[in-house]
Amino acid sequence: MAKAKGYSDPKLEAKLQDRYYYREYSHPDFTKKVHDLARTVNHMCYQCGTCTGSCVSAPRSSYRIRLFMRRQVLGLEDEALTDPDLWLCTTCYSCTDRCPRDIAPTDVIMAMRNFAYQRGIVPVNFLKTVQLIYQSGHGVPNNDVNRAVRTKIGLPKDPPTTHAYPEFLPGIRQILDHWKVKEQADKIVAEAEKHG
Amino acid sequence: MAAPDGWKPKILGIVCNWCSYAGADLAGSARTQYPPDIRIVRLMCTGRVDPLFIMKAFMDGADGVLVSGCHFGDCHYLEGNYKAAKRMFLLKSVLKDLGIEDKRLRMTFVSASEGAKWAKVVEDVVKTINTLGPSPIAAFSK
Amino acid sequence: MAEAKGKAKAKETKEARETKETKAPAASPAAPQKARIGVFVCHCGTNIAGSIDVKGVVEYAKTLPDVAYAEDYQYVCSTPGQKIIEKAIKEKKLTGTVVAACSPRLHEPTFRRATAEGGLNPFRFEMANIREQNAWVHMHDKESATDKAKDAVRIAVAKAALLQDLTPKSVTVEKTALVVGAGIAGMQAALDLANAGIKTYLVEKLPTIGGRMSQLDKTFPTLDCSQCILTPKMVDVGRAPNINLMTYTEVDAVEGFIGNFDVTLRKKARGVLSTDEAEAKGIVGGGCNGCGDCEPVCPVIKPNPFEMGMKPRKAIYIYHPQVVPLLYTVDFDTCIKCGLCVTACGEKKAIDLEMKDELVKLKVGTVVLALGYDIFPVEKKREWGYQQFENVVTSLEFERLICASGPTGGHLIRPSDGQTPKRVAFVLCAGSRDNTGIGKPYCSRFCCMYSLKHAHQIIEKIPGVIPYIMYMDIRSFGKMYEEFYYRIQDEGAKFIRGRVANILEDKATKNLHVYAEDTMLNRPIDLEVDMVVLAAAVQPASDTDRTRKLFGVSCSQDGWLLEAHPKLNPCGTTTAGVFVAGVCQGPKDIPDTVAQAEGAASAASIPIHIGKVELEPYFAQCIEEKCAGCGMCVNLCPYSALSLVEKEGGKKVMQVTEAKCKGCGTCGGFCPGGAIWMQHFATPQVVAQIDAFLTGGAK
Amino acid sequence: MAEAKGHDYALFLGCIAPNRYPGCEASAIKCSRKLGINLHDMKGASCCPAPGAFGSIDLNVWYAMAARNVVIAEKMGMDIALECNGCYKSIYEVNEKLKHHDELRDMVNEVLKTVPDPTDPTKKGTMEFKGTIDVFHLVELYADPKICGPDKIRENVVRPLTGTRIGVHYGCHLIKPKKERHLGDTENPMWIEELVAALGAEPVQYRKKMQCCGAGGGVRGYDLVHALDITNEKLINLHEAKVDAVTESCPFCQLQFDRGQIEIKEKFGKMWGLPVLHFNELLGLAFGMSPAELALDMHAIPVDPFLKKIL
Repeated sequence: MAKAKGYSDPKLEAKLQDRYYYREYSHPDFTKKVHDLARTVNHMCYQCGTCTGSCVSAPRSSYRIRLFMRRQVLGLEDEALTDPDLWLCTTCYSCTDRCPRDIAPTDVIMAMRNFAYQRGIVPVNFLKTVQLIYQSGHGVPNNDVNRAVRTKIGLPKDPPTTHAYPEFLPGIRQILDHWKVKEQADKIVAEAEKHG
Repeated sequence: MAAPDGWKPKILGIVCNWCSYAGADLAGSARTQYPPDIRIVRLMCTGRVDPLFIMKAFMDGADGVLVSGCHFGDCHYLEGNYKAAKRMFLLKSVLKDLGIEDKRLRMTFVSASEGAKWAKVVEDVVKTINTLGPSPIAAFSK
Repeated sequence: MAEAKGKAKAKETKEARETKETKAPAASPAAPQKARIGVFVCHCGTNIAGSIDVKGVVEYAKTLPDVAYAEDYQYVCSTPGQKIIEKAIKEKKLTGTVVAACSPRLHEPTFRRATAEGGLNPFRFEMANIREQNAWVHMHDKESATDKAKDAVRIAVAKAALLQDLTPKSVTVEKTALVVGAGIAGMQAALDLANAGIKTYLVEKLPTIGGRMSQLDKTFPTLDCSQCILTPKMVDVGRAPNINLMTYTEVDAVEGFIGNFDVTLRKKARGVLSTDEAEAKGIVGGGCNGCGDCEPVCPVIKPNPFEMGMKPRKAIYIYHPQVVPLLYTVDFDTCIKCGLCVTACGEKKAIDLEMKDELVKLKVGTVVLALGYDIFPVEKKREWGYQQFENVVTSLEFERLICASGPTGGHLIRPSDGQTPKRVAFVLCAGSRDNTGIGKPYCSRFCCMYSLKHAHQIIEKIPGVIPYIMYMDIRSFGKMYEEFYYRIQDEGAKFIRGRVANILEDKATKNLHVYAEDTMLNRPIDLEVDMVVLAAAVQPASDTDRTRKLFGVSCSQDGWLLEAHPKLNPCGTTTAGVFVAGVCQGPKDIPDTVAQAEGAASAASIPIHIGKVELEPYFAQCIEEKCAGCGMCVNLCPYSALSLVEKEGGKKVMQVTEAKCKGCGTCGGFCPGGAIWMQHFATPQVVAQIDAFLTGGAK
Repeated sequence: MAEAKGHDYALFLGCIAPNRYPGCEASAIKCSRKLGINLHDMKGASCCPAPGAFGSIDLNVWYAMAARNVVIAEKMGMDIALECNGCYKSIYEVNEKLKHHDELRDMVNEVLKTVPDPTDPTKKGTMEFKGTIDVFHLVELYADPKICGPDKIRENVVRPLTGTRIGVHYGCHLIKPKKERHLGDTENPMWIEELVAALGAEPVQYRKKMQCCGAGGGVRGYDLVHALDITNEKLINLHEAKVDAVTESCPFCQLQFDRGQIEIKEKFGKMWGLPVLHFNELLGLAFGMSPAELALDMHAIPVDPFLKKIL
């Protein structure tokens, strides 16, 4: 593992930090975990770059899907899950469509996001959606302006969904609670707001 | 019928020399592991398979029989596999009449280049027989 | 009732055994009273001993009925190993031998020889496969593997005890060979056979020989002009007295076996008579001399497939000036039979617009298949825009565009506007190394090198041009290939390590935007170029499947012809006397193709030079006293080797023509009366194996 | 399957159509009826749920919630029709996955047991995914000659969109990944263009037609300017092709294009002012619905320039 040099000047310690890749960084079980959740042959990547070449996020950011594929092949769990670029995939599936190894890199990203979330690493906007759905059953709920318009054009003011039939909400909450996502969401959001 | 403890299925494999036997050899060179519950008798062609061979095997207490030849159109002797397939199809109905589940007889087509497929086939057959348990005849002939 | 059937069967078996005894003398000199079998178990180093308790198997074998001797040895196939067998046969008075080792497909011949050396008939030997089908596939379960090995030995012993003496049938070999396909592989094979003094028929489905190589401009890594090194060979083929060249001809049917293949060829209606054919028809001094007077007058214009459709041809045409034979061809699918060509041809009377296909029958001793390849239809990979964007071409189209004798006289131009491209992207692995089910999973093997060559060609011809080679790996594995890579890099080709994701066209300029990732730079790239060349994957030629089935040759999953052994018998096939050469066996470049062609030719010449081959004597025999003369078997036989004959007393019985019988046993598997004795796979022998497995076990 | 049941479908609304662009919902119901496609309410349906958000945090929840919506339609005995690509990914994909993977199906049904019955919320234990229905996007049904087809649309046009140039944005989750969809080519599909042409408008090809709108995968919420930069590139290419409007089959893409242009103005100081219309809104106009009936005033970018050309 990376060796601390114990220099007195922390700046130098940082500048000259040990950048070797050590075998111990790899966790083969991570590759397996990804495989089980993503349901794709994620370990078969041969790093051709077709994914990044197809990626709409790559040209405007440091996000490299190929790099994430490499990390999960090597089992570099920490490196993959803590990289904020993980959240820049728009899930457009162009890489999945073109991957010559018939891998679904998009689903690999989604799986890795799941694991990051389990560690409490997740942008709050994802959790806001969870909270909204827990309250109303809708990720984008109705509002009064819209209700007015709906009635004007002859639609019921609320759609015949959980909006018009809130008695179905408990069922939805059951599902969310079964995997404790609301709980986790509230916790992380509170944390985030605490630290501003 | 559930399999008794320690019971190992006795499965006879009759394969043709040109495709399936070669395929089984290929599985070997590739070290593809599969269950050891099958014993192979090699013939030149599945066309040689006399239905009585298979009846004999079941009378002797075989739990399953696998007949495997070339893919249609690939038979080294033009059409032996077609004829075998027809016979196996008819034989299955006879087996049913005798109270032997026809799943115990299986015909497959494995080419000389399909080592992995051979392993898969044996796995499937062993799985099927394990779920069916010992052959009724075996029990009856004891 | 089940049991009844069982009994009936058992009885039948017993009878059959007796029949065998009564029959045996016919085949064997002295049928011994009691079988004495020797069992030899091979360790194969640790290959077998590593996962099977060899000693245990030997001890077990000793307990088996009919086993007179059992022993194990490190490598039974070795000379001392074989000596052990010979010694045991003599000392223990064995009547049969069993070797438990690798696959009979590997060493059966070896041990038959050893058995013969020991003084037994070689067919008294039976093999138990405990390596490929046991030790190697049950590496982690020694107990089960050992049990399986014991069963295998028991089964083999049971058969060995009932084996008879047999004498292989020796048939004379027709002193002619057939080569199918006249690309560089077929031409080379035919030339070698012919030079070895063998009359060789060279059959080509197209109007000219030369194949793919004649479409190429230069060849890597030497940069010889392809035509320059090929045409002399083409001429040789045309002239060789021992080669009977038949172009525009396909194989229609095949019968017989090694030494005596009866092949029916379809000479497609060419509409044009050769000088010989004309003479045969009594047209003195007539026939096509390739003058070409017919072509200009023909009103029909079609794309020329030789030029990848980039140059026109007429309905009466030759592919290119160097064709062999120099003989025009009428394309009857497009000919309107206006007769103008006939008039133009005049007194030569070479053109016959009413010509019909003609079937030709040949007898040949051996066959070489050199069926070649096609380009994978790369338009199926929609993301690269082939056939959507004009300036995206395949490598074979590029060869014609850069070739001095091609449609543009060797000036590389953009199809869209005829301009000379200054920036050209070469897309490697275009459909190769692709597991999506659309492309091909394999490496097409020569794309890397010809793309390097393409880069060199444009650098040489177009000042200031930049070739961009978009690659995953550069596979420059051959002699002087890596050096060639070095040279092209030195000449200024730009190598970008990244597979092309997609290609888009700028509607205004018809330029192409190549999107990929430079994986070395870790950045996505949008590369605007004037032209894209797709190094398209290769696949078996369109009619490969039909042809291989005619000869009973198997193929691998990807459709390439299957060699007898990937390492030790790369030219042979599962059909004795049929050999493969060139790309039809798997992608390979010209040097490898020619090498394999020469290998195939020499392999095909051996039986012919020996003059006879021994056929394994697995013939069907009729047990006349059991034959009811129903004749069902007669219709079953795929080789019409069986017939009904009337014996004295008017009894009809089946009779086998051994020369025709290939020993498949389809008749034996069917005969309701058990009246057919399949030598070496006789019913009692097989039933004994089944009984041994299921009822003979110690467990 | 749709054939067998005549052309009745359970209409899955999702969130953005009913709650932001009600015109899409109104025209879907009205126009589809004209085309012989009868849409029925799915009482108690919820968010699909958002594939980006939920897929990213817990795929199991995603499976289960989508399955719950599917089961509502199963109980109605109808295939599902919907008008949002995001919903299509959740509902179509989960339906297919659960049909083919028993272990997933069992896991989901385990949870659904505890969920109230759609016909009677007081009842429990009646919710079970059986895999008895299929899921379709409305545009897919419009394009399918067995159900509707462009010709039938052409016949019903009362206000042809003649003289308008329209760029089509397919959106990602409708057709990709092509292996798991059944809608053909994903590099340059043309079937929605055929539908647009059937309305009398001129479908226009433009650079990088298949590029994503930028909103998906939670990116709009996570990194707005990143998402907008992608949208902006699309707008540049659409503008270059001189289109009068862009149409899509996904209210979420619509939100990104429509509100996105306001945000692009704020963040990048560019104003494109390109009208954005869901295909159902175009359909409504061509079938004679008034802009008011389609609540087009709900759009952030006024569609009037486009309307001028056709009214």
